Amino acid sequence: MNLTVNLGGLTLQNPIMPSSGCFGFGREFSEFYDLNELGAIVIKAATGDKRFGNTTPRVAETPSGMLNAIGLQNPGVDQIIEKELPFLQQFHTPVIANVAGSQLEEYVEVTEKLAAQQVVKAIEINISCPNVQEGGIQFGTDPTLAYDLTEQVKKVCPKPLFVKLSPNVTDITTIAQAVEEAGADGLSMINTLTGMKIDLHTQQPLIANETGGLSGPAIKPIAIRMIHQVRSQTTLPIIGMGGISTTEDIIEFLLAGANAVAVGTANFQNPFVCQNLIDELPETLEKYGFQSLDEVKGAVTS
Amino acid sequence: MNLTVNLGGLTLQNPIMPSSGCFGFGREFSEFYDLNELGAIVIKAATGDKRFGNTTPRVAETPSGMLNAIGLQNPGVDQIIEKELPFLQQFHTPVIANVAGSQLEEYVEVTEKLAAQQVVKAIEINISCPNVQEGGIQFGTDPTLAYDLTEQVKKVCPKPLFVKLSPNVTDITTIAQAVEEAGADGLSMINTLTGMKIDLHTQQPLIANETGGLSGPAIKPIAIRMIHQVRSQTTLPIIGMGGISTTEDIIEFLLAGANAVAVGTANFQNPFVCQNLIDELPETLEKYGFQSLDEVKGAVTS
Amino acid sequence: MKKLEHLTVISNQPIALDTYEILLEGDLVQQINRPGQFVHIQISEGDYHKLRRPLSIASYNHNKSQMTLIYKVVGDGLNWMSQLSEGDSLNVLGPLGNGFETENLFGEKILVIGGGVGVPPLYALCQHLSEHNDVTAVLGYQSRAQIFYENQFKDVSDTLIATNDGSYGQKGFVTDIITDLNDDFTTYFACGPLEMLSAVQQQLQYLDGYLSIEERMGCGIGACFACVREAHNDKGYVKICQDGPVFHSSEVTL
Amino acid sequence: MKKLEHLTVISNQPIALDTYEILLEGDLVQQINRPGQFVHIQISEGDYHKLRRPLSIASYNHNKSQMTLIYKVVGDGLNWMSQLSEGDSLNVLGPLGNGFETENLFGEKILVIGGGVGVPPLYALCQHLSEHNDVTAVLGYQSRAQIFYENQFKDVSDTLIATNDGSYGQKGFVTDIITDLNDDFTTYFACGPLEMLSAVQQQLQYLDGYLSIEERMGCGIGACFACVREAHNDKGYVKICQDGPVFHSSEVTL
Ligand SMILES: Cc1cc2nc3c(=O)[nH]c(=O)nc-3n(C[C@H](O)[C@H](O)[C@H](O)COP(=O)(O)OP(=O)(O)OC[C@H]3O[C@@H](n4cnc5c(N)ncnc54)[C@H](O)[C@@H]3O)c2cc1C
Ligand SMILES: Cc1cc2nc3c(=O)[nH]c(=O)nc-3n(C[C@H](O)[C@H](O)[C@H](O)COP(=O)(O)OP(=O)(O)OC[C@H]3O[C@@H](n4cnc5c(N)ncnc54)[C@H](O)[C@@H]3O)c2cc1C
Ligand SMILES: Cc1cc2nc3c(=O)[nH]c(=O)nc-3n(C[C@H](O)[C@H](O)[C@H](O)COP(=O)(O)O)c2cc1C
Ligand SMILES: Cc1cc2nc3c(=O)[nH]c(=O)nc-3n(C[C@H](O)[C@H](O)[C@H](O)COP(=O)(O)O)c2cc1C
Ligand code: FES
Ligand code: FES
Repeated sequence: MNLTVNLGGLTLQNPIMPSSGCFGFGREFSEFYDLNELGAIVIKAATGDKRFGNTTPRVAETPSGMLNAIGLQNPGVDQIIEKELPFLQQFHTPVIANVAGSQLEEYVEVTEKLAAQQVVKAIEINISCPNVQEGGIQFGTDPTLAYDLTEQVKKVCPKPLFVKLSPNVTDITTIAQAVEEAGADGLSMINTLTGMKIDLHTQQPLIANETGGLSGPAIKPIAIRMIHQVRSQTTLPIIGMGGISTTEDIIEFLLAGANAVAVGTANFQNPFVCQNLIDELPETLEKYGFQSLDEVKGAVTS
Repeated sequence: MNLTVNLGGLTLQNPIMPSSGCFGFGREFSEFYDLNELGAIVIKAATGDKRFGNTTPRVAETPSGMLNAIGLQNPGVDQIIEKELPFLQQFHTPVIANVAGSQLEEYVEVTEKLAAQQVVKAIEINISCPNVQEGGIQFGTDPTLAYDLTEQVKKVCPKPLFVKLSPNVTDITTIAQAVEEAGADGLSMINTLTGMKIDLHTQQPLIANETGGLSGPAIKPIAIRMIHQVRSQTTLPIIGMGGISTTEDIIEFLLAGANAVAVGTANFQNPFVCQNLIDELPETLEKYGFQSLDEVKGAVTS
Repeated sequence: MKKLEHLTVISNQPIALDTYEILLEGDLVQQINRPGQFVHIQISEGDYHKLRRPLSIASYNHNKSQMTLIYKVVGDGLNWMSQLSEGDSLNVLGPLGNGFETENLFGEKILVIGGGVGVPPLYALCQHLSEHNDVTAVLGYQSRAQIFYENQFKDVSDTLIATNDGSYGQKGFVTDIITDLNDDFTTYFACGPLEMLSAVQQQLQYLDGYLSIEERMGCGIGACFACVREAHNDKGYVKICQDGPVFHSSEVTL
Repeated sequence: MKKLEHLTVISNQPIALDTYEILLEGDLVQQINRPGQFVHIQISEGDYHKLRRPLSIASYNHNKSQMTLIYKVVGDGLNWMSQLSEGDSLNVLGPLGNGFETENLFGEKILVIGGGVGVPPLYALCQHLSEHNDVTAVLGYQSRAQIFYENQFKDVSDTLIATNDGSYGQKGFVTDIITDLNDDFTTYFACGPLEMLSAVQQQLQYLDGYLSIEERMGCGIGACFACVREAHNDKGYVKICQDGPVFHSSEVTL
């Protein structure tokens, strides 16, 4: 079965990619399977300077999910370009670079540098980060901030620009609309929901950072709802994510309106998961009566 | 162990109650155990007129959770007073009446009628309902609407008034603050998160209403985070809920800042759950080194 | 009285395509008072699967404290159940619902109509009815591979089988068979997919009929209002789990 | 090479208070190349429990394709594991991490220090070291009831035991025992709670030392940055799962 998808000018051989932060820069997973099999690779967030991230513990298990507060640890954009991207050049799989920052200028600078790399085929900006200049309010929770950020970043980004939306908002459609109007070429949704777990022994939050981002199957119904909501107002390509671990999940995301999907947390339980999903997708599609991905697109729940 | 808690003037013999909508009007559960054992009983939402609710299917299972779109089915406030409350009079357990509506006036009318009933010891208003006059925007997502609603309801409510907050907001602290300033005597949190599930066979949302409210352990980390956030700004009593099914969960909610807890979804899996939790709570408290509920309060995570 | 109990699995085996018969033992069985009642099954430890699964009681034996359920694996939950084996335990809430009223039927000609996974509760029903009545069972399955309990039904009733694809019995639907029956039945009982019930309700409107209805459930005991259907009564609705699952054909709107 | 495999449970039994020893068999064992490596265990089907549990390899036998893990039940996950029995299968990812470097040690006097659930990986270590070296093991437990593998350690090393409450061996901490040892050790290896490692690092700073460190993990393979610690190296940090779990005492900040 032909699994090719077109994602705002970017052609993927299949709709399945690991999500940012859950796959490092690919190196570790290349020990398990050939990364050429992937639809795309979304690499870990890059910031202007290197960041050490948060104090540990940084992860905690929750019912059918997990919390993380890695804190955007990364070696900084220059080191990523020098030390990590060359490794990914050996694969024909398109690399989507994820960008984060504390200020608008940082996003612009990092995007410009990454978009200039031949191996990078698209940029995904993570707008769930707190804006230090606006007193810590997240770029992704205010339509005006999200608009400005997207507009400025798009100016330096000749490649497809995906904006990754935060689900911690009253109305995700207003944010989606703002970034579309500002020139986004696509949307990634959803990022993690803010959660907390308290350790009964220490009587303190288990994650040193207190709160962390909730991911995994627990949040899938929220992701499906939000993608479905946004799909009704836009034709932009959507990369769907949030709790995917089976091919059934993937079809559910496609029916909700996603054009491709990213797999995060599930990589930790099964490092082969993306490869397995790619192998099994055609059979599952057939099981539910689909002869092609286009047929799924045609069936998108309205 | 003394489990008594004081909840804004209301004294409960223990901090455990079933949550609204998950216990009907108590009748069915009285076949399983003596309702006198409960800290309180929160009854199903009452509206001005009788409502039939949504088309079925109204529930769907999700990973460690469920979706529901019952649609506030209830016989209307007058029938509830006539047919349901008399049954609850035989128990000494305080009844908290849950109120819903489509317009401010409806909330006021229903509250006034219910607060006048001797068996009703407190009112809980569910502000997650869409306000038809404001074009369907939820009362609970806009601080101004939430303020007005609380203020007007409080005028006719001489008994403790709890406001049940929706988690589907960017910043729950602003809503909590608004309703506190408007005169709320306590907060109930959290209501369900909006979610969706798509049936791969029919390629349509599984819930006839399309979206439903996500409840159960899946949402516990979000509930804990929100209660912890709100606790840092208020001394109002908080009834915590969202995914509770064990005594460990209860202690986690208390440590996050809740003064009492409500159990929803878990009643469906185990109709005895509230009774079991009440029985087991003292032992679990001791296991974690607490000699009283006050000690837990003293340990609230800051 | 409704009980929550860990029943012991006596046996659990496939009896047709994707279809299993499980025999369970425990005190809860003593509480069953009518065919057509159901039980609500917890899947595994209930951590991941928060909702129970409603399954009809296919037959029960008070002396042995045993009951049989027959289920078709459609999703993860019943798939888990299909892997249980002798000696395992199963968390069961029940018996729930009111079942079929058979107490007043003597010497009647009765038609029993079942489709697919609606067939199981009709077996206990036929067992009971056949003691004092003349019972004809018309059972519909998708195809030959899905058929179960043919002989068991034949022991207690005249049994006619339809398959959608004609691979066994008469090709077509149960309604096709019913059309051909010219017996003067006084009462019918039916359980199966909604479309079947609705067709039967139409076809047999001149008869006294009882329909057993399925609906997605939460609590299973009448507290959550998940399983409501519009009905011709005071309240304007019924709760399948509490007021049913069996209703007089004139009461419910399908 | 790291593998993902369903290993077969050969045995699983309690060996001390809340502490179990599980013997597993499978091809993955062939990949283990050093004591001190660990495996990452999936809990049940992994539906409810999304994170694996890291457990050290306590001993391994390439000929038999078997390895032993020793684990203390602290929460739901390992409690589930404690209920496995012979013939069950366990989903294992591993071997992970680099383990203890013992290849260059011959004829040395070596001190091995373990505390609580840090003791297991030291057993395979002592087995290996004792082939060519003179090994003293100092093991700390909370109390008598928690002690395990005393005889096994005695077979391969001079073994000294401390308990916090003095219910067995010397009362106090491993550091108290070490103070009293006047041997000239050249190298030490330690695994245990952070406070113990930190005290040992202080106490034995003049020695060449190797510390095996625990941290909450996500992936276990170096991809998620969950298990990072500050370190004196170029990057300023190490990943416990990938760069460790064993580090030279001068490299890591405790
Ligand atoms: C009163 C009653 C009696 C029933 N008796 C039988 C029987 O004797 N034999 C039999 O094979 N089936 C019977 N069913 C249907 C059976 O409950 C479902 O097939 C079963 O719940 C599916 O569970 P699953 O985990 O395999 O599927 P999943 O699709 O994974 O289930 C997910 C959720 O959907 C619900 N669900 C899915 N399908 C149905 C359905 N058709 N009806 C109600 N809920 C559903 C499940 O209960 C669960 O909450 C009965 C249903 C009802 C309401
Ligand atoms: C490299 C390494 C080797 C280890 N070797 C052993 C061993 O040989 N024997 C042994 O008994 N224990 C060992 N541990 C600790 C063991 O991983 C935890 O006790 C175990 O994960 C607890 O799981 P649970 O489900 O019982 O507890 P829960 O508290 O329910 O676990 C919840 C989550 O917290 C994590 N977690 C809880 N405690 C710890 C901890 N101390 N360290 C890391 N993660 C934790 C779990 O992995 C899981 O993700 C090791 C830890 C690491 C990092
Ligand atoms: C450990 C971890 C680290 C993550 N890091 C990033 C990141 O750097 N940038 C980003 O945009 N999203 C990050 N995410 C979010 C994921 O990419 C994804 O959006 C989210 O986890 C939901 O998908 P899942 O449920 O499949 O994990 C991270 C998630 C996890 C679990
Ligand atoms: C079937 C169902 C019906 C509910 N009905 C109401 C309601 O009428 N009024 C209300 O305030 N909350 C209602 N809720 C929300 C619960 O009271 C509770 O806030 C939520 O389910 C989270 O708790 P839980 O995870 O323990 O279920 C309902 C929840 C469920 C599952
Ligand atoms: S399932 Fe709850 S009322 Fe019927
Ligand atoms: S656990 Fe993921 S990097 Fe170590």
